[in-house]
Amino acid sequence: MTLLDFARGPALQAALIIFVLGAVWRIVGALTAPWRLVPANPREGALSPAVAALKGVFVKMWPHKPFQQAGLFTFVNGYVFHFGLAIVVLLFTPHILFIKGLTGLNWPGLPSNLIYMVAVITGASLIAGLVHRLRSPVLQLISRNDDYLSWLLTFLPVVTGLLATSHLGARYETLLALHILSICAFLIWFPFGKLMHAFLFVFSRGMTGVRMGQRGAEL
Amino acid sequence: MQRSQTLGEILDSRGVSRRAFLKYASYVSALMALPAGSAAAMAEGLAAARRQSVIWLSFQECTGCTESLTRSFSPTLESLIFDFISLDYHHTLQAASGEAAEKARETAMAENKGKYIVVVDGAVSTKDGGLYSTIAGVANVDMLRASVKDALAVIAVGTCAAFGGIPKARPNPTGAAPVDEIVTDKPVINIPGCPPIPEAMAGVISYLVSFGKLPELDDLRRPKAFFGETIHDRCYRRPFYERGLFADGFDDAGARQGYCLYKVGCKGPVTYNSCATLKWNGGVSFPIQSGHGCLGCSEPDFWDQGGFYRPLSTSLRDLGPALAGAAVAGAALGAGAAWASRRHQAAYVKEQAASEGGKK
Amino acid sequence: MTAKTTAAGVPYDVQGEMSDSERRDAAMRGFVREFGAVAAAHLESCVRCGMCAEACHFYISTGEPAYTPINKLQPFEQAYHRHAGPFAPIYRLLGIVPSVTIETLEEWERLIFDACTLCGRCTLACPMGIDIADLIKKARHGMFKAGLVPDRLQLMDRTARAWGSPATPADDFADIIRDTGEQFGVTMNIDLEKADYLLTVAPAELTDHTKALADAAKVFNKAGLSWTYHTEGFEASNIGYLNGDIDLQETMTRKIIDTAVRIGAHTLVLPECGHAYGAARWEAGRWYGDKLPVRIIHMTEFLQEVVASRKIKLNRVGQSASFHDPCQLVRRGGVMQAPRDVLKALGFEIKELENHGALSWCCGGGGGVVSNSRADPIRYKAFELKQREVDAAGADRFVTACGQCRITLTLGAKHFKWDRKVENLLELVADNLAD
Amino acid sequence: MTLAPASSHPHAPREAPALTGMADAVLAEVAARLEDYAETGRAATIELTAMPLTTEDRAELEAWLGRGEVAVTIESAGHSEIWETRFSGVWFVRHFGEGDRIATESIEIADAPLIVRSHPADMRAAARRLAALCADQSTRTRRDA
Repeated sequence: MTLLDFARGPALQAALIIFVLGAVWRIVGALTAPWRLVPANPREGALSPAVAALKGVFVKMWPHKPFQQAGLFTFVNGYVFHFGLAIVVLLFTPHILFIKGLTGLNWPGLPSNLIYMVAVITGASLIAGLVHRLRSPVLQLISRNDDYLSWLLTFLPVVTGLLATSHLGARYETLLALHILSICAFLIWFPFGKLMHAFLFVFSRGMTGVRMGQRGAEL
Repeated sequence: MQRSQTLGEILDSRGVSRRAFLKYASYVSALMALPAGSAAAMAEGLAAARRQSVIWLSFQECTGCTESLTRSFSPTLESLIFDFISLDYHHTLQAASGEAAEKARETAMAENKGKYIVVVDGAVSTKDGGLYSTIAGVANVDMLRASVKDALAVIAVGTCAAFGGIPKARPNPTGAAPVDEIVTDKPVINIPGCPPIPEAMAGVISYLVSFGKLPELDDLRRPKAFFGETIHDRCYRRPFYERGLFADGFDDAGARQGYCLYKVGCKGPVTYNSCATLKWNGGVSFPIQSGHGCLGCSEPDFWDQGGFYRPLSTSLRDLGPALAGAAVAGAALGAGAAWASRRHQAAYVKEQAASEGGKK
Repeated sequence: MTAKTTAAGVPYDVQGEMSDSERRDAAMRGFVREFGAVAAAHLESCVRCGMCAEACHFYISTGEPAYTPINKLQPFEQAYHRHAGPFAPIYRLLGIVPSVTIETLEEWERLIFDACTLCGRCTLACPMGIDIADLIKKARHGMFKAGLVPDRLQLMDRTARAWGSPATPADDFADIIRDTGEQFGVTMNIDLEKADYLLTVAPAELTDHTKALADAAKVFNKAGLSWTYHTEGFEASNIGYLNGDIDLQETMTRKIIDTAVRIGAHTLVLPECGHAYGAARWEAGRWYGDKLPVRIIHMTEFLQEVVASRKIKLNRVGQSASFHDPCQLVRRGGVMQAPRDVLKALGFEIKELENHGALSWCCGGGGGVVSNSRADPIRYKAFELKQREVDAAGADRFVTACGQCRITLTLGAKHFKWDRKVENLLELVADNLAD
Repeated sequence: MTLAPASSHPHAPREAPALTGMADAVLAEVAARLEDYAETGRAATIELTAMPLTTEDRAELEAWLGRGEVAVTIESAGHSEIWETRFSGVWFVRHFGEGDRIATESIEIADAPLIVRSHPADMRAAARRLAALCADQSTRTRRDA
């Protein structure tokens, strides 16, 4: 069995199983606790919980004015690499085929050269994020191993993907195998670290949305 | 033609000039991308060489490799290779049969001890002493061991000989093995492909004959001259890949436009071979040009890659049920963990109340 | 009660006789009680982006990374992962997440009590929508159980438990009300058997700011409403809400709501106090469920009502004013428009502070911090943020609607010899009632 | 090996790239090699077979080099066409393989392409053959006489 066969076969299978199992475990495990320790006594005319939750999810997409200056880098850079990752993951044809293979869903992709460009920007943005984390006293204090590991496991697929597409450093199939293995590592770690915010942010934002919504307060 | 004569002398006696050598040598050196100027050296080498004794062993195979080599040459430049070698044993091509044939092999081995080349097509059955494939009552694996004993080098032509190929495909009932698993004490050159490109076979043999050494090989023992680049690297459809233009099926608009076949399972990006440049059938076409994706036939285990039409970037396995199972198991574990945590929490809080009660 | 310092020199107070392990276990149990789906969703979602630091007045004014809001939750978070998270059984089994140490809890006492006013500005800054302020309040419950609370807050707790108010024994309440009525020449209602409105008070009104009692009465009388103060339920400030004493919080909440129900009041009016609003309006549901037995409104909302319904008429002052938004009333309470409506009714031109409304800077003294003298230095640092904005706005008057904010700001002004007077909305209304 | 343009096939891309600029690069190399040869007498061969030249590139290169005074055909192991370009010392050498397809194609910078020259071994063999012929001829003449 070649490295690529291993990556595409057992490694990917195991990683996806761990990913799904872990992610469902964590969501179910976290959210099947009592939902309301403090019952609602909503203000008259307050938003309905559903609307308030939705509002919470969307309002949190951009910082309030007083935080815009200090948080500019965090937000803009965050957007750059999140959108970059989304574009690379969701609009590169080989990736679409991968998703199609799993889910049956299909949509058109973007030209590869454009994807390479976005991936380079994404990688640069991730590096900038790491440098920021390493230099900020606040982030130094609150960062944990999880933060660095999650960063690494997000960064590696971007780098190995770029190397594979540009055939740099080794034979293509080796690079492709490494790329897939790096994604396996990403998927395996995903449910256990902060990468889960990709799913959990909805609940967190939504719950604060409901809490503040019933009070008629801003989010 | 006597074996003591050099190839040059043989041509002399036929009144053919050295120009034929030079022309052939420039052909081979162009094929193998040898440095400019090596054609002359190769021509001199060929002229000075004796006819190369070749013993061709066919094991678990389909004869496609032999077909590929013999059918593709008409009596012009390329067919000169047959003048340079003495095919002393090839049970498909030789006139002799039965004991006479086996005798010819033994004679050639004895006469050219340490100088002959063994070419193998087909995988070697190793299970149960190799009894699933025999010639003249001798198991392939035994014949191979005996034949290579005094050989100069072994050339495994075709994917079966090089990597086990289709006989070795799951579940590999005959214990088929590639040649280089059996032959470990002689140089082995792999020229995979199903079938291999004839020019690659001719090129390697010519190189061996004229320079008396092995061409540069990659880590799978394939000559880099023919297996140094992927089909994808040299594919004329590559620009479509870069631009994100793909055929989604074999009969859609994209297919008619000649778009990249990645989405319909082309293995070009991970297949090292020269099909895109040398092409087939006298340079007429190659699979991608004919509208079908590369199968990756010259790569190890190409038969077990999850399907020819499964795109390269997808998982090799169908994961639907496994992932559904994982989701259910995850939900169960999550609920279980939550239940355990709630119990744990409740016990904790109760303890607290008890200890407080105790203090009061 | 004993003041100590950690090995790193961080001061902390301990109460009660407990061994270190008992103390730690008590804290963990207190934390563990609070972990439901809401805490889980929040604690599971943090991406450690550090945005919350940029929202915190203590971090901004000192630059001290430890004041990053999410950092204040560290032991609470650790307890969550060990005892309640989705992987908790495995974490405990494999020892991946250790128990919180007593040293950590001692060190964090300062961060959870001194360095957080529960103002919730960080909640607004968090891109994941984590309600950090709420989680810190939950963490305080565990800290209280462990006897790891600043002594000053503990002292108030004991007083409130003994007297029913941290300011004065309940027995003296009726006298104070009567004396104040006489002093300011206002008709006072006390301990009426029946009334539509039960009026409650904040501690400072029983000592330094008794005029507020009279002011409230004056407005109610003018509006011609049926109202009363009541000895059995008068104290709306809820020290249990601030120091994490959930039992006391319940007692204090029940006293005023049950009294309102008993006298048949349809509305319970809270005094000009921020956390009174948070405790009674938004957390009474802990004990009363989804539907509260009585309408609970803040004095500011009441003033808006009587102004809007023209039950009272106001003279127009005709000056400019800046309003300091009390966090629990505005950011955490949703009462942003009411004070501004009342100020407009008084004819003020409102000059907003740079950060106002839901994004206002905290006065620096909420969440019990103003009562906790250990926090004075950082409280003054935070005050400077407010001071700068008030000066920049350049209004004639500086108004707020929370007694606690008013005390904090007045203390700050005194400390920095700042010549601004902090006024209360109720007082402005009472002083400008038209005939 | 073929040089048949990919666009001749129905599945070939419709928008085949035309001039890639490769011809310019080859021409520049030819010029440099020729200059070198003129000064030092070092012959050179530029192998075109494996170069990614398009049909248009080849046509352009051929047109630039043009045809000079000498043209040679060789019939040995298939057909070969060789001509000197309009630049003296620059030779176009084209060998055909099976079915008239171009097997190899190169530009040689030399006074004459290697393949045109007679090989010493060939000449020795030819001398032997010729001597034999002479002997044979004289025998026949004597017998006739």
